[in-house]
Amino acid sequence: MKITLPEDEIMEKGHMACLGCGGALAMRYLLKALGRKTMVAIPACCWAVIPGVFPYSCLEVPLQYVAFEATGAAISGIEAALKAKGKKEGTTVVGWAGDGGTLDIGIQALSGAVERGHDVKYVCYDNEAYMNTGIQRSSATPKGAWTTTTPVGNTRFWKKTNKKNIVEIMAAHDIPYTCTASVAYPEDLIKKAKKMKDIKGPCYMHIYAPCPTGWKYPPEKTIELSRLATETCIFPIYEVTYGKYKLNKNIRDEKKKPVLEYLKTQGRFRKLDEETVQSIQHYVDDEWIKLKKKVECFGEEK
Amino acid sequence: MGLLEIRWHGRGGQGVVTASELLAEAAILEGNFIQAFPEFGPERMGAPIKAFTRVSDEPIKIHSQVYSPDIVMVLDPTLIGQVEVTEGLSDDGILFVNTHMSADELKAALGFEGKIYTLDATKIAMETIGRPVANTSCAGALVKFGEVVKLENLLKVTEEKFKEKLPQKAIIANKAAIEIAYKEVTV
Amino acid sequence: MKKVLSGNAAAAYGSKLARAEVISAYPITPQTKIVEKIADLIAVGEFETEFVKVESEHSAMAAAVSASLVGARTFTATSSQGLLLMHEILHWASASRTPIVMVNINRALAPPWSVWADHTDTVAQRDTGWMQFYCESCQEVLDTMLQLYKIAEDKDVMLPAMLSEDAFLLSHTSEIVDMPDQDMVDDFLGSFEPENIMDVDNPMSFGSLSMPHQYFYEFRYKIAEAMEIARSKILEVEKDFEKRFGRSYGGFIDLYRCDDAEIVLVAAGSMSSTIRVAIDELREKGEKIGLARLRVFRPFPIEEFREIAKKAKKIGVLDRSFCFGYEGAFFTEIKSALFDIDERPIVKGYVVGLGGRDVTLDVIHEIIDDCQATTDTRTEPFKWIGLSR
Amino acid sequence: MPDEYEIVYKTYKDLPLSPIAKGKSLVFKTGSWRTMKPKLVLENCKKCGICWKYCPDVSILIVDDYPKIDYNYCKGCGICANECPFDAIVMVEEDSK
Repeated sequence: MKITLPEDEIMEKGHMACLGCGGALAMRYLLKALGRKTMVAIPACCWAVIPGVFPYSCLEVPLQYVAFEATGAAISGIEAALKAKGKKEGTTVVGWAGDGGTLDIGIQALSGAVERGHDVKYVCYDNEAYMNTGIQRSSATPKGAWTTTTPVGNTRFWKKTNKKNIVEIMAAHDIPYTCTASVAYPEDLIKKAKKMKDIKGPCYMHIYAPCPTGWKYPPEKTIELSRLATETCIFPIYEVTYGKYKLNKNIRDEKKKPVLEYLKTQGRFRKLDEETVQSIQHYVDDEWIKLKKKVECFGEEK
Repeated sequence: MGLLEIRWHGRGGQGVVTASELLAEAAILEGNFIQAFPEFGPERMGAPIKAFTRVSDEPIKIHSQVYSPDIVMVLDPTLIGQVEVTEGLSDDGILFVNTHMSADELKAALGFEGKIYTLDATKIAMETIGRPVANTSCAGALVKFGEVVKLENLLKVTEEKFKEKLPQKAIIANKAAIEIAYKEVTV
Repeated sequence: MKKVLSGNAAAAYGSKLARAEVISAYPITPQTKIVEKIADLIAVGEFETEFVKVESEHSAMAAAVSASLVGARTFTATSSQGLLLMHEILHWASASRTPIVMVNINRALAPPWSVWADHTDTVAQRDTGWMQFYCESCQEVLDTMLQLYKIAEDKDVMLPAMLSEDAFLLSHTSEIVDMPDQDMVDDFLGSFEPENIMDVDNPMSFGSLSMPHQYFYEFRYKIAEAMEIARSKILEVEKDFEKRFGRSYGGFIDLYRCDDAEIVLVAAGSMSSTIRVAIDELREKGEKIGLARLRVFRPFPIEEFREIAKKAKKIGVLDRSFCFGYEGAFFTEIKSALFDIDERPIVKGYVVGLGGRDVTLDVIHEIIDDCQATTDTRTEPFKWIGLSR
Repeated sequence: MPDEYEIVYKTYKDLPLSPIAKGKSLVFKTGSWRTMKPKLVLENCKKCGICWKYCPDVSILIVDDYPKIDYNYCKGCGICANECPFDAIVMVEEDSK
């Protein structure tokens, strides 16, 4: 058998994630990379439920459930305590939060934690809405998406603004390492997680983690759709290491797929009009050009 | 001795609170009980502020503000006419003002009938410390007429309190300011 | 060693003497001198601790909870708006059974902006599962901090504890404080050794989801039970502390000239000192008045108040806070504690000192006069004292 | 402690101080959630490992170098069948044999 990932399963079977959950896959990969000497803090999000009810857990690493907006502070506290106890060496401290807990309610604590320079790794698994509470829009919800608070009927009340670019916000904090990853590319994700583990200082990873329940697509499509997100340049795979930009999945112009191909796969975009699809395409094109410029201007030296 | 209440007037940044604390710390060395506190509220550089010292030979129970001080210390001459420095001060009380004016001139200006002492403490500060910070020299003057603490104890706590914060040169200068003020203030 | 310390400095030295391993705090007037003093002590090499300078009080408490679960002795300090921002995590701390010790400088809540003494901030936290202590002097602040670590970390208690001191009246007032020797404190406190900690070699999950039919209800009962156990620990620790350090504060209630008192005033915090002065004056005239200083508000001293009520004819309760739509919280709770006894004294409430309004000797005398004149509380159960009408 | 050990607390006194979970999620047999079932067609299998890699339920085991589905836990999402490039996994109705 061709094995391309570490074999140790630190996330166990019997968890409570929905069928085809991208967030579950993301955790499985992350822990494979980081190993068992890892401590995790998880705020309110799907992952507050996925490990299972008391007294059970699917995670074979120490885990703290923390308040919704508190992940950044919690991992700061864990790291400080480990240092005080002389136990920090060799232990990776991870904050693991959804997009709402990261881009919205938790952004202050996250910003504070990385600015202070704690040796913590913050990972956001992005399913683009408040999924645990039943699919309400967050600032990570893309333009045009249906959610229960951006309902789409005859009113066309879909989300009107673009997704908040948290990755650039984090890169702007001048931290050692910021990256994106996708469940479609676990080898890349694991490589990046290992890199974070080796870096002493705050790192941020943003994982694209599709949600069949919230996005209205059949669960078997999770990986297919994730690949499409990158191939359309909606979710580029890149990293910023000490300020240097690098594209990990370059999409050549001729291979770049139209966003419509991606939008069509999901029920949440079902009623979009031509004009909105066009505006999404323009936005994605612009952002892609910007990113490529950054790689060109601030890339790693050849 | 009973309870002695001292009110200090100055401006934010002039070391008013420090003066109130120096006196309190010196009083402890003589076996007395003390309280020292600033005017309650945010302090602003340059704005008129107050600080308080309570000294007693018995434990001090009270925790409210000072309303009728026995001694008022005015560290900044420009406060005269701007702040009611004699508020709550009875004619049995003592008023000290850092100024080049004479006690009689002040008496006329303030209409205060109690004892008034004056001293150009800023001049002493300029000559010793090199900056117009008259808190230590005013405290030195208080030793003379206030009969609260001994000079040697004020000098001792000044050394103690400043040793973490100021270079040795500055400590010597502050102590000199105290001694000169003590000598020059006329009782 | 005797030192001149403000209430704030006493709190900072308390954290040092207790050897707090992690401190997470955010500055707020009038608490700032605590964090500044701690920073100073670290800077000069006198205090070895992990000081996390968080970006909000919410994060201060969240970081403290997380650090405590890793097994570190933790400390934080705040005031007023900051305490209210922490509110969510205060519940988190008690339900996680993290014995965090916090100093809160009692300050009014805005609007209008006011940085002065008021107990509304801590009274509003009475249901968070924290023990609550109110102090009267800088010495008591330091001593109580040490006691609180011992009580909070007791294996049968394991609850967080909050120490309250009045804005400026204590936080910024310098007094003589006897600093105990580090060796004696170490011997008294010992180290923090919780049973379960976050440990990579023994992975556990802290705070898992509990279904309605499972254990949530039982976990809440365990907190209630721990609070009851804390009652005896508070007294035990006070005794032990007195034996070692020679100072004590009466446990739950600090009684002053109450033995034969017909009128007992109840108050918390710095205004108690002013009440003592008033009582001394009136005792000279032969009036039988005493003070029961409420030192511990949670767990509430039910039996202690029943004892006082057996002897006193009247109890006057001073609240430096107000529960809108009802009355002062201390007043309500004391009356409730006395509900089951056969012969109740007259209990009257007084609202004083909100927003730092000075509680002067005149105010206390007005209250005592009113108490003496009161024969019936049905028409006017409580009064606002000194209101401009 | 056995992996699938069920923990029962008879009284509140037996409980830990706070909700500290020490048990493993293996007690939850999530296979019962399934309506569709992946079925291996081993003759097509090229041992590429893709099904193992993409299983969110950690329910594809490697036994004797071949994939084996753990039906105790597999929720039947179908990612494995969708991603298999060689049609070595097909989805079938849960009750069909």
